[in-house]
Amino acid sequence: MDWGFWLPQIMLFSSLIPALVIFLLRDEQFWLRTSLNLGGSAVKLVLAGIMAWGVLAEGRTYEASLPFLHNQELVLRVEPLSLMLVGLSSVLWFITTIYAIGYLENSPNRTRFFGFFSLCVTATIGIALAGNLITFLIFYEMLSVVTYPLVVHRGTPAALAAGRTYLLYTLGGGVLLLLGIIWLQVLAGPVSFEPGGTIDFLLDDHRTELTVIFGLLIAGLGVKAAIVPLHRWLPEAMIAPAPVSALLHAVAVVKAGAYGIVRVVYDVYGLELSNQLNVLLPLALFAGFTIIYGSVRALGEFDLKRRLAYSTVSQVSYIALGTALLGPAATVGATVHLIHQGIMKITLFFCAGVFAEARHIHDIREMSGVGRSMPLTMSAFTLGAFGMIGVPPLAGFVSKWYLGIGSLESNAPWVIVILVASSVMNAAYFLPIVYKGWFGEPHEEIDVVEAERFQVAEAPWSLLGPALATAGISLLAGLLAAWAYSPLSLAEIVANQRMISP
Amino acid sequence: MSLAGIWVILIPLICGLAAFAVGGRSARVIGLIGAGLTFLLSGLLVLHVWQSGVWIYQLGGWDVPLGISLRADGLSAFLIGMTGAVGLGISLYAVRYFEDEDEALTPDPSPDPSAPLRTGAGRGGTEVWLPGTSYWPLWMLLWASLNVLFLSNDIFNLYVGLELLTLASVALIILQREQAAIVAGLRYLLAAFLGSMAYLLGVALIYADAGVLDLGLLADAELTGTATQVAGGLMAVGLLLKAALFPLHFWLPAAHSSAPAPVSAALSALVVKGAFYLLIRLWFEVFESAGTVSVEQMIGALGAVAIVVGSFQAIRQARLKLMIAYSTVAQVGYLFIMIPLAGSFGDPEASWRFEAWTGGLYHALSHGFAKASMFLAAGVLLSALGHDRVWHLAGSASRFPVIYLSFGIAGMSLMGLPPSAGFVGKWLMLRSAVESGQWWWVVILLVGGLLTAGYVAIVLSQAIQHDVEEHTEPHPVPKLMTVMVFALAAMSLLLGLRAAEPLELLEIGAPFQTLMSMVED
Amino acid sequence: MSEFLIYALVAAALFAICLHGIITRRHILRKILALNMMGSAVFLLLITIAERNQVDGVADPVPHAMVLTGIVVAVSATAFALALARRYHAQTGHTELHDEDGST
Amino acid sequence: MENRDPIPDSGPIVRVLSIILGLALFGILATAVLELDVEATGLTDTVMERIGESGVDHPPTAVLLNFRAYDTWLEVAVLLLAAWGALVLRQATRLPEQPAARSPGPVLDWLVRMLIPLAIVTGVYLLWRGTDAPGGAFQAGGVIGAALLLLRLSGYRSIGLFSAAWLRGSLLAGFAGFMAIATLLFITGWTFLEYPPAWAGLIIVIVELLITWSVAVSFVALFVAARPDDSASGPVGGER
Amino acid sequence: MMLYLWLLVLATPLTLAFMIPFGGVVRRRAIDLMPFAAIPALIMALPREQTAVEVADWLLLGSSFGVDQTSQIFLLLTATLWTVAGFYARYYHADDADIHRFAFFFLLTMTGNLGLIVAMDIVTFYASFALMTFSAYGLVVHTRSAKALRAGKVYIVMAVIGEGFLLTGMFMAAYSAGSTQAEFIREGILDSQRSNLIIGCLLAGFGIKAGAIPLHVWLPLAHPVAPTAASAVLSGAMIKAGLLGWITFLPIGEAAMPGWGTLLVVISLIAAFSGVLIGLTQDDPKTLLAYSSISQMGFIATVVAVGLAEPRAWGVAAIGCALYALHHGLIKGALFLGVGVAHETGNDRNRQRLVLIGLTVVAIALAGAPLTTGALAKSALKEGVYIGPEGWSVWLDWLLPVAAIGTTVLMGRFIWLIWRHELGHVEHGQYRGMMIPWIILVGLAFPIVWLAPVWFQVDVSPAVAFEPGNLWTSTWPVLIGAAILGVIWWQIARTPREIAPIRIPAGDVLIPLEWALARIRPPEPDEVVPRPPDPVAALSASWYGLFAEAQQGSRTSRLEGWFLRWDVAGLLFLTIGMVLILFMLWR
Repeated sequence: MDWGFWLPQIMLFSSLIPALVIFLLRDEQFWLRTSLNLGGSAVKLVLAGIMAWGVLAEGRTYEASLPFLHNQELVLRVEPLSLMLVGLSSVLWFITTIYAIGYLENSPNRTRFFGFFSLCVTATIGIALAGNLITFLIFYEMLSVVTYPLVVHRGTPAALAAGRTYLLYTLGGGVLLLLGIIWLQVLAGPVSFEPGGTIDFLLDDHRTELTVIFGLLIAGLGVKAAIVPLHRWLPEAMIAPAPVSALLHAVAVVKAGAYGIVRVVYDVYGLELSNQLNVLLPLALFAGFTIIYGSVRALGEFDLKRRLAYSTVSQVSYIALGTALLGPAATVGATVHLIHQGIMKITLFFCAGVFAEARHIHDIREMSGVGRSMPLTMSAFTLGAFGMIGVPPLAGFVSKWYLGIGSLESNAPWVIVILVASSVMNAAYFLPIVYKGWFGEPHEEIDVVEAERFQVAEAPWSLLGPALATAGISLLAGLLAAWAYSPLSLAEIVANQRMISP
Repeated sequence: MSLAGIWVILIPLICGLAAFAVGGRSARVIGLIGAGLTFLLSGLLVLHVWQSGVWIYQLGGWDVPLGISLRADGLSAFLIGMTGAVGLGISLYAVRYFEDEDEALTPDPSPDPSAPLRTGAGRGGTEVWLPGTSYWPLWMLLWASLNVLFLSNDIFNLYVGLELLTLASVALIILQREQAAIVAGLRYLLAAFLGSMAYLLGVALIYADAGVLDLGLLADAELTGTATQVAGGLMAVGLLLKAALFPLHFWLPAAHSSAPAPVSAALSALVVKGAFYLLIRLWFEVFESAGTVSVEQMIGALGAVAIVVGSFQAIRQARLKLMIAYSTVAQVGYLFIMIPLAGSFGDPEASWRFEAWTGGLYHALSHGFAKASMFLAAGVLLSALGHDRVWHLAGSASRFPVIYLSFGIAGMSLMGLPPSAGFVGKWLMLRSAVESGQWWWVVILLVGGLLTAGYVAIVLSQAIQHDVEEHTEPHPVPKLMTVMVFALAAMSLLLGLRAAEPLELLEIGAPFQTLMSMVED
Repeated sequence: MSEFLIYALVAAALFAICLHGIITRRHILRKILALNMMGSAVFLLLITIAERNQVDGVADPVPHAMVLTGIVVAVSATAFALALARRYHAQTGHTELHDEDGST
Repeated sequence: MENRDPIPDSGPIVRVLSIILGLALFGILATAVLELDVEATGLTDTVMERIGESGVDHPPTAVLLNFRAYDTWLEVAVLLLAAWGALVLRQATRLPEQPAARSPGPVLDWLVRMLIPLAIVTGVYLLWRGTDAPGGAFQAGGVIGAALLLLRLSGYRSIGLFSAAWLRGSLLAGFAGFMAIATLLFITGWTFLEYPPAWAGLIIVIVELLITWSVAVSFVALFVAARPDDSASGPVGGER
Repeated sequence: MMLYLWLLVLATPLTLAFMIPFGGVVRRRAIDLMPFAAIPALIMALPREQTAVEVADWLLLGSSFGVDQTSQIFLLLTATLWTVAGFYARYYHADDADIHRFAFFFLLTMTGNLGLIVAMDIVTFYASFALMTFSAYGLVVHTRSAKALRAGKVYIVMAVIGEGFLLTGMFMAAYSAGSTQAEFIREGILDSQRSNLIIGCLLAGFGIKAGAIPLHVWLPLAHPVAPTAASAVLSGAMIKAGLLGWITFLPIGEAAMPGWGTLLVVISLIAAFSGVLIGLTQDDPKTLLAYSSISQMGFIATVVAVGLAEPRAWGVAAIGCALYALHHGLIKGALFLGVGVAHETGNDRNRQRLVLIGLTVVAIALAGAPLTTGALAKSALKEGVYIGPEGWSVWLDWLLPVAAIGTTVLMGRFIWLIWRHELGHVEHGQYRGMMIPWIILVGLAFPIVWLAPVWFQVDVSPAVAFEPGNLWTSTWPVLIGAAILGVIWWQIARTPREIAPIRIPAGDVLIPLEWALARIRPPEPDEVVPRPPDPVAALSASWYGLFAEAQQGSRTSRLEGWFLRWDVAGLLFLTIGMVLILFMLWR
């Protein structure tokens, strides 16, 4: 059996099959559904581990090509960059599944939820493994579709309105992407992802077209990456249940966009071509503006999840920014932020979900003193928040560090201003939350009985555990960044691949 | 196996007649056997063409031009295969559907005491036509006539096939004798009649010009005479009317929405393709020399308007079935955009023509499965809830998850979202448009997908909407119906995952022989 | 002007007139009649062609056969349309298709 | 549904447009016809060359029932479908008798008694003549169908006598018989719709006979079935 | 091996800190062990020989640990002070229900403070610095009083701004250096084309922590409101972190930067004087001490400025800095702790006397009287100043003693305030527990400061304090100060009234700033602000509106109804047919 061929496919099927089976279950079949979910995610986790070992330690590449159109194949390939997103989604899917099981206990339509949830992960894994543009496109669009039922899961008019906006944005983005890909393929034939890019030969004859295509691709991807002005769906989509928001923000949707940008810049256009086309400065400017704009908007939001959403808008553009800078360190920063932002933001959303679920807290102004009764949750939140600010030794600092160094390498010192301003603004909108949670006086209505005021009443472990786990990971990812198996080291491998090749 | 082409016509006819002759409940059994056999034979035919190339058969042993020949090339086999698969799905669904319907009709509200009515195959006394009984023979005939149409290689015989198709369709529409269905059926019949007459006049003119009726001979003749050109216009407009291309779609929404669900599915998924098939067959063979870019562009323009108007109308419909019917109006527009793309625009030797050809047909395929699934889904909802008003579907998603899942998948295929067969079609057509530099079609193809999303999403979101009021328990839906709805939707998805082989099938005997080798991505 | 052309032109005129009838007449019966006549126009043209194609006094039998087949097809369609129209009239009392309200 | 006033025919704008476009169509058709080659021969020679193998002498019949038998076969299916479609409109599977069974009166009665045999004879003659002169199954079927209708209209029992099975059988006979023969031959190794030369004449006669009967019954069925069930009448009620 | 010892230094307080959230007996043990948390650090501060830098290549971005001569003195100071403060806090908070919280932040802050001293690379330094900064917030707001919360707010805002400056400077420095090691950073800064920007950023970033004017505004607010033990470490040890940052990462002594030197010296002198002057107007002895810290840090910064301006001076000046920091840290710690002890004396005259004597001793030491630690520290400072740039020593020779006069007067007021207002406020029965660590600190301060130069074999010998010139310069300002105090004493004795009628509120320049900010900043909205319309959302809404409208009544649109008419459709059929035919013909 050719494992290189089968492993990537099994990787996909490990969530696809549970998804399909789950759709056939009834809401009440809790144990079966749960074991399917956990089993699938455990298999995925193990496979991710095996593939990580194979790629990193033994230098293997896993690749599966399946015939699709005339001369067009669907390619699934595992190499360091794809491993990053694969690892992130495998780990976070596992954790989020546990969280979601706890979160959605007794709520209606669980079957639907978990089915689409697993599909969503399948699509993300597909995006991660995509070895060429068309495979990427297929999973990218699949992701748009399968997340829609999750966004509108609650079925309230507000959720439906948000769902419409979400769908229109993502489908619109998909259309631009599709056009860009088709145009590119018409010029270049099937485009696969190779470090350094494969379409240099078009430069002489098709300069303008390549520029326009780049714009189309980035605009299409930018919708999911929530680059201003294409970001509006993200805060709206906050209406979804917490696990969805968590996964959407941390792994699936926004990461798909950001990852796509990384792929397009490094593996389709490549360093040389991107530089010669002068397309990266506009991208960097957009990303930079997004970082600032997202932070400013976050300051003005008082709904916890919306504030987090704008924070995501801001943070995800770090990836695009780093990619656009194109230096070695900036590449490391951008790719490592793929992972770091994921684990930090998912922590925050887990906590927000816990607050909403256990205390019915949705607004920051209601958070006073919540740390007293839920110290662990609040600790996780605090770690996440500090990570976002970029305080060492948390993961966020590592990304920021490399981006900062990278900006100088690429001779774009203005980026430092953005990074620092973003840090300061992150502090400005996260620290008050942390402050209120730990040091604020609890509201009257929260502590019903005075005697219980300092009583610890945490959420159940199925909700708390995931939050603590991701918080712990985000701490470790920063603390042990220099370790050979840290996300940072992986990102360095990724960057090396892209910097050395011509 | 080489004679599958004959049997694929004969078997549904034999089973249809047998079902008609036997009547009663056994009609269902015969119909099912017929469906299964026809499906198998369609598969055999596809296999045969796949392996041995174009299949040509001289009926009665008389050579053309004297006799009539049958021909199955990639295109025919492709459509016959699609008809076989969709037809089987519809048949299995219909088994349960009409069982339900017939039971509902059993306590007949007939006020006429002098004619005591009994259900089923009574001996003596007065039997009644139950829709379920009448359905099977008519459906078998419809299926046969589709196969006749796809296989015939003679323009006059094609006229007869078209009429056969029309009459079978109308008879199926009025199956339940509802007033709305009768108006719709009559309107459809008259419109189709008009279209047939235009087509027939074209046949006469071509015969007057060329003196032969065989498609192959006509293609070889490379006709360019005035009569042929006029005939081309007449035949085109007649077929556009039959294919309900905007603005000649006036008969379609009512006809497709008032028929019973399995019939609606067959009409939208298959019958419309009949006229479309005939048009492209003629256009790229008989009128290859006489056709002009301007005609192609105009047909494409109508298609573009159809996409926009059809989608907008779809969203405005209060009833699900009407919405789906208008969706067909829009999707038919997509099919016709293939004509300018595969037509003579620009370099006649360009590879994009073949891409558009395969893309358009793949879209037809995807639409066949997806639209069948949608209409069948609507049928399930209609029989379970007693209505199909979109506004009142709130909360039904939790009760019919599979139905809505299928609806969503089918919708994805219509939108052309990957991974679905619709995506493959759209991808190829877009490629062709970009390659040939016909940017205006790119825009409409892309916008069309978004417009489609508009109404599909509305249905889904209505269904997902949190249910505020308590509804009565819905009428139970047989599992088989749900399974078939899902199976058809799943097919529209699966065909998008591996399109290489179906696309290769389309190459066999395609009118762009010289181009085939050039299609290198 | 040959005989062929006279008949052919008559056929053309008949076709156009019938089309006009279909468009402007509301009564279903008239529409059906117009359609039927339209068929006749085509058959006339076919017969004309058959006569044109004659060799040694034998007219071309293929158009004849087409006409015969066509007539049956046209008659069938006409008869079916009439049956439907009667039914429709019996149900609604209308003698014309209610255009603006296709969905009722 | 409320009983609306009849809608007037289209307004002047539509009429004028229609006339203009109609004239244009005529013009174009005329151009096309005028451009036609007046000296073509079509398929006449081809048919005449091989008419000997067809089993009949009359060229159109040869084309109809042999060279292009496929057309004819399907055409019978069209007729069958039409009749069938009309039957589906009814609830009852049997066709009803003429509702008002009035006595036909002496003159009509005499006429009917005279005409029916004449019609049958004419029909058979037409059928027989079809082999070498204009005529054939459809003409014959038409005449016989007319006879049946005459019976019915003058108050005699005719098609109403048929049981449901008989009715269906009669309708099917032409098409099914044609198909059965073709299929049998096909199974035994002949090309589909090919007749063994020696048997061609006989087969054609049998097929013609069956078609004649089917056509006759179909016409009557179409006529009768169009009459709606009483039960299914709209609020207006009954035939008017 | 050494690496793990360094890690142990950090792990000890960190582990104890994370034992606290577990509650129960674990928490109690952790609190009991709190005073010993800095013991490993203290031990590591003792060896005379500095070992090589140890690298942990798996930690952060590759951390390195170690101490050099200067930072070892800082480590000694810090470890001592935290240990003493730990014992002190154990009793100070004995009755505090929130002692666990205090202990948690105390230990975390300690970790950060120790970490930044032993860190030899900028990332670890920054990480520790951040840990210290953010954890100290918990100490500042410990009492939850309105004052504390306000101070905390100012503190955290300034801290975040400081982090911003640091981050900016670090990025550029590390990029230029291509490394994070401190030694390379210093070179990198010089090599960088943006060296001035980097220096500016680092000066400002660390300056906030060091209380440099005008970035000091948080300090007089935050130091006093913290619990006394925390105030002691804040003002004694943590304030030196900024200084250490300067010393470690600025390329002082490697290149002459007269511009920066001048700027810093001006700022420092302003701090030295304004700290005294504003301090004099304070009524709260802890606030007064905080201003004194600003002033004292001004003294030290002056020497840093000298080093910036004149590289040659730095070798000696650095030692001076370190020794002065040691002196000030211990003495200021003792002063702050003394305030707490004074509160606890109750009405016991003996206790009050002991406290007053002890405080007076350390106050005199701070003023720099001969034979005190202050005298040694000042003499050591001057060694550096002498080698300083041309002309500077003239001014500094004159200005520093004048500032010392101020310090003396300030300390006089401090003692007076304690004596008149603070003694014996409350009695929790923790007097002994608090007094003993305090007395030990007072007792240890002198020998530590005197012995440190000898022990560490630095270039400056304690004997320098006994040089005649230095003896004199350390004597006369104190005498003049004492004279001034005497005059004031006499004045008060004659007409009992408040001496200083002017009251500058703590935070000085912050007050108008806050006022201005309050005018600018919009109030926190209660309702969600309506967002500007989003075109895409509007599109989806209008699309949905089409559907909703259709569902509520109107059916097929008029246009579509028109298309559905037979005659229209027929005409269209005819038209399209005609057009198609014409197009076919027209080629």
